[in-house]
Amino acid sequence: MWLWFAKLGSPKWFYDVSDRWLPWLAGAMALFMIVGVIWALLFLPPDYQQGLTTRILVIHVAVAGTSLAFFPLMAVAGTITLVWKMKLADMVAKNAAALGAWFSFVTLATGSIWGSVMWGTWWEWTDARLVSMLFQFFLLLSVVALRSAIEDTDKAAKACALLSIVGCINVVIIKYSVEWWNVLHQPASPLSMSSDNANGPEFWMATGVMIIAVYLFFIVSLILTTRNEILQREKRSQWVQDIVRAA
Amino acid sequence: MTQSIQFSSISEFLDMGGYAFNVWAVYAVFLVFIFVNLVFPIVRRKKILREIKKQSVFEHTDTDSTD
Amino acid sequence: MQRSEGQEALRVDNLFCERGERILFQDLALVICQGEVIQVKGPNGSGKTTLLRIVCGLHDGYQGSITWCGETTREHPEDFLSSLTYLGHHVGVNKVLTPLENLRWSCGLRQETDDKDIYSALEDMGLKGFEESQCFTLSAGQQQRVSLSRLLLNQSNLWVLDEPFTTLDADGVKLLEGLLCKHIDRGGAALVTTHHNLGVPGLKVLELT
Amino acid sequence: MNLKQASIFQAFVVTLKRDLLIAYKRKNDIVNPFMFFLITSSLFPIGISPDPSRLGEIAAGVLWISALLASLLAMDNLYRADFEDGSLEQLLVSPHPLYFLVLAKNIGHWLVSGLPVVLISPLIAYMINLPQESYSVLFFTLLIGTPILSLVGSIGVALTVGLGSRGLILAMISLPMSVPVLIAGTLAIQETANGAPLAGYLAIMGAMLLGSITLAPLASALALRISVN
Repeated sequence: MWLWFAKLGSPKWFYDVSDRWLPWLAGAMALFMIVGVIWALLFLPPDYQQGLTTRILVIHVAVAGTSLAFFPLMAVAGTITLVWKMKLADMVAKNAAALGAWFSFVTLATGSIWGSVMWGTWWEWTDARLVSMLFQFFLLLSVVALRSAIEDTDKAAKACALLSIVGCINVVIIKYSVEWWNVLHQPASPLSMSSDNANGPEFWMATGVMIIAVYLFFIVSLILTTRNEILQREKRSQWVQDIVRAA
Repeated sequence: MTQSIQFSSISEFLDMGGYAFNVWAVYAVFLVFIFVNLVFPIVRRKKILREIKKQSVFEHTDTDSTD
Repeated sequence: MQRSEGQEALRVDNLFCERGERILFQDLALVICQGEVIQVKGPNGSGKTTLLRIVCGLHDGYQGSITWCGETTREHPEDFLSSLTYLGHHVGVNKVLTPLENLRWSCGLRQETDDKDIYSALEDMGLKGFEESQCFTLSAGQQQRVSLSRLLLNQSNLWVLDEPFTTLDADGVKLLEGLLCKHIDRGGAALVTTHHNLGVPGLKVLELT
Repeated sequence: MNLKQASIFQAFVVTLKRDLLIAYKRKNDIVNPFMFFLITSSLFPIGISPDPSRLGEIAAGVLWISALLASLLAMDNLYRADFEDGSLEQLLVSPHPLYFLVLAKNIGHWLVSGLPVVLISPLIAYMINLPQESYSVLFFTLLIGTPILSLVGSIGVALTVGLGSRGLILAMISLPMSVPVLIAGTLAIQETANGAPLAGYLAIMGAMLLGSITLAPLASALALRISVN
């Protein structure tokens, strides 16, 4: 019987390891975040075309870049859930879906705030990246919705794992087809976000720091929620009881 | 490459070259986003620990009474 | 559980299954030999249906091994499934189709099925005259009989029956018991859940708690 | 009785026949999506404008979105009755690879709910003033596109078949997934009207169809196993 638990990609191991790593990760995150934000807000020189709105792009690009990681992550976790029936993978995937929806939403929000300056409109269908991000947002929400609709944890895990794999393939196809659609509809906007490369090296260095900060934030947040999930699902086990008693 | 503060006064900094609303809105959204996704899990953890504690106390009193 | 003279057909070892946070089975072992009927008994929620579904491969949230004629059913399901007839809680009879059309499909999935055989099977099950009426006009017991006709048509080695007696009348019960007797005479094996006292020779009982 | 095992092909045919027979007996399965398509697309002129030139501009999109919604509406019937009466279990314990049986069900479903929509589409196209030269493009893209919608939608239906409140979740899963088909279909109509050759678009949609025939039933089969668990 203990073999059965040991086979499940031991949540206890993850809990212990994350316990040791969490302070370091959180510290690094705070450091990069503060450096990145101060650099972006105070030191970044104005762009010749976009003025000080590059300060928006630093955040937007960092969040958008990270939000592309979610479906691949969930697809890998889903494959592990379906093939090796590892419970830990599903605990990560469950929280990744909700966090991914947050990331997509913030990407859309910051993108449209930036657009309100550069395009003079809050929403622009001719920007392929925003449109495919919108559909990624919908698909992530559908994974969250499916999870909450199925009561049985095991069944929900498998169903969401499959949907994540299908969704991941779909997001890629949607991305390419939206770009294709976009090219043929002749973008009217003078400035798409793909002209980012017009930005100078300072911009990319500040953005690089911010991307690392946001990735660290993503990892820390995911670890925190996964640890909660572990506590809840393993509450009968002795080691969780010990933690509870010590707390 | 020289790095220097791009603003000479606080009010200029707050104004963000005329894009005050947009720039500060993005940073506000970002801040809320980070805050929610870090603080909520920590608060939830406390709640979960409390709940598990309550449950296990119940179970222990159960077994005590049957002993 | 004792081994009987018959050759071992289905073997379940070390079965472990949990539902929610409750452990349903632990170290459950079960051997069914040719020419043997095993009745699974137990209170509601003891996992009778789950056990049957696990055996048939409809439920895969378990640990342990299930072998059919020496091959594990997880890795080699084809042989096992072609010698299995499973009749679940739900009869698997479409309401708008007639018994004839239903059986043409569910038996046609497994073997080439002749209409003549279906007619005679339905007659044996006491459904003569109902072959061509839509199933929603039939009573629950009659639908159950349509479902049971598959046992006659499929000629499977292993029958897995989940509460087959619930909707049957006294006649139907006798009929099914007769079928089970004939089945074990031919060397077939069966796994049945029911609260009814089965009148079958050499019956073995597995109690779940 | 001497029994001969059914081949995969025979099992496929028996399943297809059964589903067509059920649809024929229930009539609703055929009529409903068809009527839905008719009604939805005739609401657009009322909601937007009766002006023929404005209608002509949006006709391709209107037809495609109506077809897409009709297909979504029809999807719910695909596995639900079988799930409720236990036929799905019989399907799962059959000795054949589930892929082919699911494919048979999907084809049957498309023949019943997708094909009528494709066949009636030229009539609606006339009513909402689709440019004359686009008729054949519309017809062929719908003919290739609606089976993709059925195949991909089937995954979502299979995942949600046992759920109480599945309507909205099904829409949330299937609609974003139909975006690529929608793009290909409407682009084909618009671009061929501007003089682009049709062959390229048909090739792309054909590739999508082949891709979904090979992959989607696999996912649906797995989803059904999960739902029945």
